[in-house]
Amino acid sequence: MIVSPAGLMGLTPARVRLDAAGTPLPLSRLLAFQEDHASARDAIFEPLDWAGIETAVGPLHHIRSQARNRQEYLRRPDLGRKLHPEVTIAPSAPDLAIVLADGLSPPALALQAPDLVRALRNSCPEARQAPVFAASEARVALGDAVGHAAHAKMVLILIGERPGLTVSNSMGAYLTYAPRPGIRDSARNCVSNIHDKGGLSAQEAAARLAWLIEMAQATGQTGVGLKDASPGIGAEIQGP
Amino acid sequence: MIVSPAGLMGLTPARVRLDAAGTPLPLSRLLAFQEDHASARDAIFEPLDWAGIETAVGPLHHIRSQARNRQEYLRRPDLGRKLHPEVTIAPSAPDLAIVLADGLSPPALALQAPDLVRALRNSCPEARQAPVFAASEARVALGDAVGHAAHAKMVLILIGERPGLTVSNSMGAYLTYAPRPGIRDSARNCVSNIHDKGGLSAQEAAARLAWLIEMAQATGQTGVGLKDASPGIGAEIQGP
Amino acid sequence: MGTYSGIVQGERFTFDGLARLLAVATPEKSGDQLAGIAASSARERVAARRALADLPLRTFLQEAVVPYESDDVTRLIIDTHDERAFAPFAAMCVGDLRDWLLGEQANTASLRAAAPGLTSEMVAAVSKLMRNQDLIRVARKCEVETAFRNSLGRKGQLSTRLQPNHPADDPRGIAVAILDGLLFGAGDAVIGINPATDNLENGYSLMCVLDDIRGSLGIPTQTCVLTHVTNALALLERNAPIDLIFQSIAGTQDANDGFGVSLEILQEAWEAGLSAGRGTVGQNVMYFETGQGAALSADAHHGVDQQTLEARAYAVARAYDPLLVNTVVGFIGPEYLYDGRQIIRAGLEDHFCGKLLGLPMGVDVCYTNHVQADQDDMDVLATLLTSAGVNFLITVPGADDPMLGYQSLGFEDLAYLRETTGLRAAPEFETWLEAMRRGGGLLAGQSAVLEDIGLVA
Amino acid sequence: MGTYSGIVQGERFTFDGLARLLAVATPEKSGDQLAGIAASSARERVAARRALADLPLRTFLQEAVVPYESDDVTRLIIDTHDERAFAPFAAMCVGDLRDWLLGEQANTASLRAAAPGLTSEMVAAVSKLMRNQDLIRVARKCEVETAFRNSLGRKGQLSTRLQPNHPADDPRGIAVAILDGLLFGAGDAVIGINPATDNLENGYSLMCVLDDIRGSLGIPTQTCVLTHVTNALALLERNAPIDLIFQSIAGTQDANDGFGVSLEILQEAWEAGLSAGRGTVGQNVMYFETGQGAALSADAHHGVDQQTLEARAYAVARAYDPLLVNTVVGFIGPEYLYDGRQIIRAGLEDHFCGKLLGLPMGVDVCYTNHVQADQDDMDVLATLLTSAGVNFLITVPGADDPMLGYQSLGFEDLAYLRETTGLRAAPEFETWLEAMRRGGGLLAGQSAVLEDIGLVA
Ligand code: B12
Ligand code: B12
Repeated sequence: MIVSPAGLMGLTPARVRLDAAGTPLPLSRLLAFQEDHASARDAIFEPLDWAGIETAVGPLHHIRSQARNRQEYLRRPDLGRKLHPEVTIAPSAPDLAIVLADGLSPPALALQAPDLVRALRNSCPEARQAPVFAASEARVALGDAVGHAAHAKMVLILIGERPGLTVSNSMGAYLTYAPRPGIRDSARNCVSNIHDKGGLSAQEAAARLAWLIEMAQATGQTGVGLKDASPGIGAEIQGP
Repeated sequence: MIVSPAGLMGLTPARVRLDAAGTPLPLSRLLAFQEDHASARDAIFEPLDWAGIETAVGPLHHIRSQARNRQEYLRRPDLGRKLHPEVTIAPSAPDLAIVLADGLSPPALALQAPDLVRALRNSCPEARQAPVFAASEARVALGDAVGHAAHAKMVLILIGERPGLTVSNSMGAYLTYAPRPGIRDSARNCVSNIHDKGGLSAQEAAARLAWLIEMAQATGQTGVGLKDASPGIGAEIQGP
Repeated sequence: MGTYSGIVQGERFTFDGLARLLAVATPEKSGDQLAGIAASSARERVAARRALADLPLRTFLQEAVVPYESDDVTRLIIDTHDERAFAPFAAMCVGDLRDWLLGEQANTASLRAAAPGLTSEMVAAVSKLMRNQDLIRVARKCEVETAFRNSLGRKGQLSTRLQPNHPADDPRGIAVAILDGLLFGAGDAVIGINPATDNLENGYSLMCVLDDIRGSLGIPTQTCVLTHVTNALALLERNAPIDLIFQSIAGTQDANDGFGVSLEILQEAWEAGLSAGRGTVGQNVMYFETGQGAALSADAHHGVDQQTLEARAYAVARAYDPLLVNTVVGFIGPEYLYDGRQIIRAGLEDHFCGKLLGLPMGVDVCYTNHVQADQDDMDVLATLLTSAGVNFLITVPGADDPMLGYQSLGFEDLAYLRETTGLRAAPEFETWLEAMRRGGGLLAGQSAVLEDIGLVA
Repeated sequence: MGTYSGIVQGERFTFDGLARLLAVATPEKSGDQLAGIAASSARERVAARRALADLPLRTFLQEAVVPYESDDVTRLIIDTHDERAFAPFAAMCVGDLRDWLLGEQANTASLRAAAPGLTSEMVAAVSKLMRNQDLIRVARKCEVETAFRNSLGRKGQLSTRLQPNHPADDPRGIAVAILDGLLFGAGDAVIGINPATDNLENGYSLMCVLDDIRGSLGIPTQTCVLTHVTNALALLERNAPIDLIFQSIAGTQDANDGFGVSLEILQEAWEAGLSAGRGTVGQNVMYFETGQGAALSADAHHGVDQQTLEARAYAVARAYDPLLVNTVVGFIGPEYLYDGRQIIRAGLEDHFCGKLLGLPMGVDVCYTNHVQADQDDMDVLATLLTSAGVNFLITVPGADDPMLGYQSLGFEDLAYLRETTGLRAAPEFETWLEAMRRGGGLLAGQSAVLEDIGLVA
């Protein structure tokens, strides 16, 4: 089977050209790049449709960080990691707390979080009982404060990853065992690039997270000590 | 007479080194440059001591442009050229109206304007009767609006020139015959670099301006049509 | 007036008239925002660029951004347009021109041949579709040679204006600054003073000072007192020793009027300069300065963006076959170019447009103290322009002009640029510098030189 | 803790401790403002620079910015300091070092000899006294050569990492991106994938994919899967085909802890990489990435400015004789480097500091979509770094990484840089490229290459 350049390009969302002879960059590509740059920048400032998410996943506990608005959020990640003093969280001591966070791409959450939460609830018992928080102006580490306040054994934060040119709606998931403010990133696991433009599907991500949650329960840790040896997905990626 | 490099350097405020063999730029010079840059930038934002000027030159009519503050002044020269709507100016139809304006270096005005106004009043009859305006957030062309409103035959604006590294207190003087909003810069004459760090002294400037004012009265014009052929100063510059 | 449109993210944006299209397509500048003509969003800007890319170049010969009837710069552009040189581009759109410029067909010879066929608006338009690297890449293929008492502009050359200004025009202070610059090898493009005063007598004596210094040291370069062109004309009548005639120019008739000049006056000055016949190697006698924002500052911009107007100023310049043209890019202030980034972009644009139009383009790499910039930005722009093959740069002692109140490059910056690029001064000037160095340097036998230039009695 | 002071405009400013002094002296960065340690005015900054200029270099061996007792990076710096190499500088102050670096005595050989005598804090300090042009001028005198399957870093060379990331690690998508890069001549520094997932099996298969492509096309280059070092160690045990071992590192023990690494783990990885013995031309087996802001982001900055911490990360890197080190300069976001201007400055600083310390320094010229920057800024930084002699740059298809969500340079940018500078890839790689081109290019006999790299069955 011979594949055409166009066919090859279909294999990746990367901006491949396969036409080095034709340097310089074609103008149409330059302008498409600028167009995508404009939209990616917009994505950061899009408001999040919490109501839509609530309809899909059930009641949310709304919380927010100390960053007052997007501008401050961008320049003050320290504030995005701290709970606003007015936020109260019941210490219900769940096995797992789930935090949905706008992060750097609010639209990513709206698009990916509902499917992922549903899939996780199907495959993972801890997720079924997990309280779900809706966090605004949030960084990954805000989950630590939430989990700590809730006396949760683990916290899973789903967060909008910074928007790229090609994919501006990608979601990341970070799992932290024994969360507390100040815990290091090396003590969490990450499942990234959850989106439908050639990334990990919400189902695949849920499967991987379910595996990580079980292992974390079993070994009492997350992070560099917990290696992702989850089966199946690697094989699936290599595909037909 | 042989002159030492230091002696030669004394002949100009320019940052001459006369030591090309010793490239690169000595660090002490680099740091002095940065120090001066910091102060020049500060000069733009220094408040003007109008009270001090008033003590020296007599009563001032306070006026201002439409620029609300320094930041707006810097980005909106159009507003700096328009009279604030609340300003009222009596149409006293003087031969000359004098406008003292903060411009880009408020401290320049405080340092140079009193001497110049005094000297001008001594040598130039029009100046003795001239109403004196104190203009805040002003550009050169604000004088046109002032002169027009006052029904003045001529307007002389003394204004803080943009601060340089070596000289951050330099004043400029612009004389315009038959001022009205929208008149072109080519229709005025300029006497610039009035300061005491090697520039034109207030006395010399007053002499030149007095000459220009007489010629403007006589020929009914200022600008490129009126060539500065004032005597004396050129010779004086060439000095001993 | 045509209507143009482009689509971005499914949304159609419409632009009434060429001026509007060009203004929206242009990179962000505070001056265009001040004029109220800038793009209102990044997406609108891309839409305008799409429309511009598909615009036939010929449109610029049919629709003027400033009316032909009322503007002599427009008339100059249209009336002197060379259809033969334009022929290879006659069927192209702006986007095609961009591709052609970046391709291999565009080389020193074909670019030189193309220049008379390209108009200011065409080169301004194409620059708006180009990234910084494109502006550098194309400009460095151009070569514009001019000559007066030495020859400037060949590849491998980097020349400098030596700017020895003094706040009271003191001749001895000026002589010291000239000496300083010569020691660093500056001054082959021109030794040029901005006189602090407009006094005619003063202008005359400065001209004599410069000519004396040049003559007594035998420097193969040209001098200039950058007074108003009408002053130069008046002094030429009095047989003042004038090598180059200077004038600030802008891109509309009204703006030039605000500067107190017209095409007729410039023509007269050019002819007067030529008939003085002081050039030895060549007869390029004019020197022009320009800079984005000048027309808007004079309220004479006619709704046209500042970069397009700047390219129109180059049409004025090229009518008089100048030895030197430079943009004083960061000279005015933050109302036109807000910060170092906008100054850098404008510097590259101006150099690119000037070169494409066939001008011996230099740049005053500079900033004022009310703008958000510092010497790091100047290092960046100077390095980029050198890579782009700029003809000359302005240099002042210690990078600080004590009369004009702004910072340019210093003589030491020249040493940096020459060390990192291997570029040299004009050949005649290099020969002179070497002879001086062989003689032990300008300061050996110090008193003689100092006497020659009037510093000691 | 020492107290330092400097005078500006008659006012004395005092600084408690070296860390404070360095932080105030550093050029403006949003990250230092975020940390609350930045200069509060331009005048205070100049005062700190004055104090820094007069600070004996030896002070840095006596007063640590992060305590020796509690930080293994500090211990590494102090314990491996080479007093002999330091001897020529032992009596110098920071200002003297600046003069020496800019002078003629500093050349490729003397800079190479000096490297082991200089510490991170010394080079960070001196960089704060230097303008952009100084950072370029000195760095380009350095030459740091390394080798694995080809030889990198000689003068006249400009190498590239080919970064073929895919959001789901699809091997065929990755192969297409590699093919694209090879067509443009990218990839001589390394073909290196960031795996989207942390799954071990996935890492293993990506390593095999890369090794297969490299092997079947006979490319004289090295490959790398930029997974966590502990994953690489685990996979080396399973005999995965690992050329280079990668890790992100930072400038304090705490920050490295946040990255899940320690000096011991790195040592172990280095030894494991060496014993794999896969290099042919040389045995530099480590690849590190760094970037200003990482330590502050992990709340592990100890009140030290981000640029000094970055230089401390280089001390970690040089302990393991790496093949490649690069700063990912604009990678994180506006909280550390606010805009294009700060990214440009930081890129030049990082390259300069790395080179002075003797590292094979590359740069990921990049920005994110939440920062105030665009491709024009990248053009600027890439052009400047090329002039500064950077060892290698990162390149991705179309300048856009579809997995990491940021923009770097594209393969086409390499064509621009090579055209304007004449710089070439690693010699072994050039030879291979030419052979490929003689064979009609990589896409001639297309199906064969596509089969070789697994794109068609
Ligand atoms: C900035 C500047 C310019 C800018 C003005 C645009 C702008 N928006 O600022 C540009 C580059 C366009 C310019 C052009 C010229 N300038 Co001019 N300029 C200056 C400078 C460096 C600063 C002025 C300043 O700080 N003004 C204060 C602020 C607060 O006022 P503003 O309202 O914002 O600015 C207005 C004035 O600056 C005025 N202006 C600027 N230059 C000139 C020159 C003359 C003769 C007049 C009447 C007005 C004028 O135009 C501005 C807009 O209305 C001064 C040097 C200095 N140290 O002052 C020289 C200076 C005033 N200019 C000078 C000259 C000669 C010229 C030109 C005539 C040069 C030429 N041969 O063409 C041209 C044309 C001037 C004109 N008729 O419009 C001379 C004047 C000498 C004299 N005593 O007459 C000066 C002193 C510099 C010099 N020695 O060469 N200039
Ligand atoms: C930015 C970034 C970084 C920055 C983080 C600093 C910062 N202030 O942002 C830096 C450069 C330091 C970094 C380092 C590393 N990163 Co990283 N990083 C990213 C990136 C590009 C964006 C993250 C984002 O948008 N977060 C959302 C915002 C809103 O959250 P935030 O709170 O502002 O940022 C926090 C997280 O991003 C977190 N974080 C960043 N990277 C990683 C990696 C891991 C494993 C964990 C647990 C957390 C984490 O650190 C930040 C501060 O707390 C992602 C790719 C992507 N598309 O998401 C990769 C990504 C998350 N990183 C990755 C990796 C592997 C690493 C490293 C382990 C690489 C290495 N071998 O050393 C190191 C060390 C990470 C650690 N333990 O701290 C992988 C994770 C793969 C996986 N599934 O586990 C990703 C997906 C990229 C990739 N495929 O290579 N990273």
